[in-house]
Amino acid sequence: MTSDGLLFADPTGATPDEWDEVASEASVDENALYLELDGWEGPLDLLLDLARRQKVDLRSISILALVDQYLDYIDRAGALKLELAADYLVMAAWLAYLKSAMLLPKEEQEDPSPEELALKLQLRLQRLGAMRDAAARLMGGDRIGRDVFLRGSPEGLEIARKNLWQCDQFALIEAYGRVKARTAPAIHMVRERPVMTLESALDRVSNMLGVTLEWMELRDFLPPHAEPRLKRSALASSFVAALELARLGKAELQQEDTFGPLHLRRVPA
Amino acid sequence: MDELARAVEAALFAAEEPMTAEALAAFLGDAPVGDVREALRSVAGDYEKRGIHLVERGKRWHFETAPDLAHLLRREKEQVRRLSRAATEVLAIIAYHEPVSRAEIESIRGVQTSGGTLDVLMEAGWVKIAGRREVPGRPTIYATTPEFLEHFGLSSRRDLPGIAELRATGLLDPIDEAYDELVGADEGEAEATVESDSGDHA
Amino acid sequence: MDELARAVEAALFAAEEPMTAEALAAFLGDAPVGDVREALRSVAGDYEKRGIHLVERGKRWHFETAPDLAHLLRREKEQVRRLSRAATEVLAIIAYHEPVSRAEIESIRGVQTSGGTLDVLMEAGWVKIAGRREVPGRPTIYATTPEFLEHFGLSSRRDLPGIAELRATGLLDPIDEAYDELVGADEGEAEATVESDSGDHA
Repeated sequence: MTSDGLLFADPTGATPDEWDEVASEASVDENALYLELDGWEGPLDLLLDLARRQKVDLRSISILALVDQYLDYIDRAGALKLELAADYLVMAAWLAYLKSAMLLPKEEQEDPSPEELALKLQLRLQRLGAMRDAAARLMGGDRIGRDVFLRGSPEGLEIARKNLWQCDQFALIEAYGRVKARTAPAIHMVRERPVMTLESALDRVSNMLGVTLEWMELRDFLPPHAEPRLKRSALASSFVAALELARLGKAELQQEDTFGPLHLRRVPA
Repeated sequence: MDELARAVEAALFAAEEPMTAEALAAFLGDAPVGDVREALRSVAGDYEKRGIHLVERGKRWHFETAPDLAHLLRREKEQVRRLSRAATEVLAIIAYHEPVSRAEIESIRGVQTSGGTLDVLMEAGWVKIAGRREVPGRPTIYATTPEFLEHFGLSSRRDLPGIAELRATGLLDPIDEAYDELVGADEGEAEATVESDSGDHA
Repeated sequence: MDELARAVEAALFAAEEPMTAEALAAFLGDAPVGDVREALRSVAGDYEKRGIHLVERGKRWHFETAPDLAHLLRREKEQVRRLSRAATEVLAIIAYHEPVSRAEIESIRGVQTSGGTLDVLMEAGWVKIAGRREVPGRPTIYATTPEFLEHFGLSSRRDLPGIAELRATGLLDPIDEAYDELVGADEGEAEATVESDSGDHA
């Protein structure tokens, strides 16, 4: 409902426990009221405190009386020109609505009924009240650093890990064999193989292109009966030759799709 | 005094953090956990009337000074963090309802909870993220930690002040459930508390 | 147990440093120093046979764990670990070529050797620093230890098989075989594979 806490307290620094005095009818020093942004929070908080001041069990509290008190409180606060948080006013409006609904004849009531709303409000107040009590009891327990103390300077426990390395004779000798084998001089032999040089490919492709203006597939430029290894070399060289001719503006290249056949044709001079 | 009890005593005394019986057993060269537990209870008994106590908090054991000596030790050692009222309430709500989402905390408190409040509690090590609730939006849910139990001197969550009564009286149930039960169970009583009659409760 | 003894016990437990009887007396609201001393002695007596002792060192008192339990508080765990392939190779090179510098090891292995590998071998107790080579830069040289011979069941380094024997036992075979296979078997494909790393064949 609200993101900022609000504290109604007197300027002498009253703690939340002194809230009763601040807000109760008898001891209100109206000029002393002011807002502070910590500690106290939303309207449910305020309602709960108002309810508690009735000194009755939350289960038998009169929602109507509670609503009156809240509205009265907001009235007075308004009169003091306090800058009330919007949520306080939203709650006030809601409670005013609830009050009027509860006073209306039953048959004119809407759904959800004011009784339902009032009962739910009461249940919420009970739950908040229970948690507030629980928090107080929790804080009253034996807290470390306040009621009980831990050892000032513990030595600490330490586990020193020691490695016990394992290896056997075979692994050692095998490792040496591996090193020796790996570093023994290796002999590399490159055998002669049939290749088509870039120059010859360039001559061949440009000559063949000169014959026609049609698109031709790159493979048509390869020597027809070459052995497979020469064919691979010729393909590579012819491809580079085609790129070179395209660069020189003598040919156009076209490929329909990725890895598809590559076509080229002469660009007329 | 048997050797295991002496070892358990010395280890916990020297330890920088509270330890579970299992961790102690592992540390002491895989002693049987049952024997360690027995030793812990016997040592705790020895210290019952002394100025130091051996206590169990959330399954972890540690030594601490006797609570009744607080007045002697407190002067120099006041080191406890003062919690704002908002943080106190949020902590209580998490402890009594865990695991709980921020929206659920807010619905109980009736105000938005600033992220800073949860941060303070997590920084103190008392609250941790305990996953997400499997409902639309998958909200983060929060729960308390073993350090929370340690700090507030609780053996387990069952030791939270008044938790049994709160549970028995339904004060930890969601409002809608409590409302349905109240209305469904006893119409007469529900009417009495809200001053007027209505048959419209759905 | 009287209250002063409990207070003394708790105060010393929570104290960050050892305290003299006078300091304790002052801390505990000006208790008579004589009474504090008496309490200290009585508490020390209570702990005599326990896992914790209250001791006086240079007039200052503090708690400490019983000396006979020291081995429990700093435990050594032995972990059996297999030597890595790289470490085994380095060890073998040192054994065959000792004394040898790191640069020499690297040149024999054909790969760089991380300093951690030599540390492991020294931690295992199999390799030691055997001085420096009297060449520019005076590099550290390494040699094996008697523990090395013992662990590997060798009476002396002469027991290590020589290169000729390694070849005879087939430990140097893989590369030759692989080579013959490559050259002889498939002329067409050989050019593609002969350059691959033959070290993997061992």
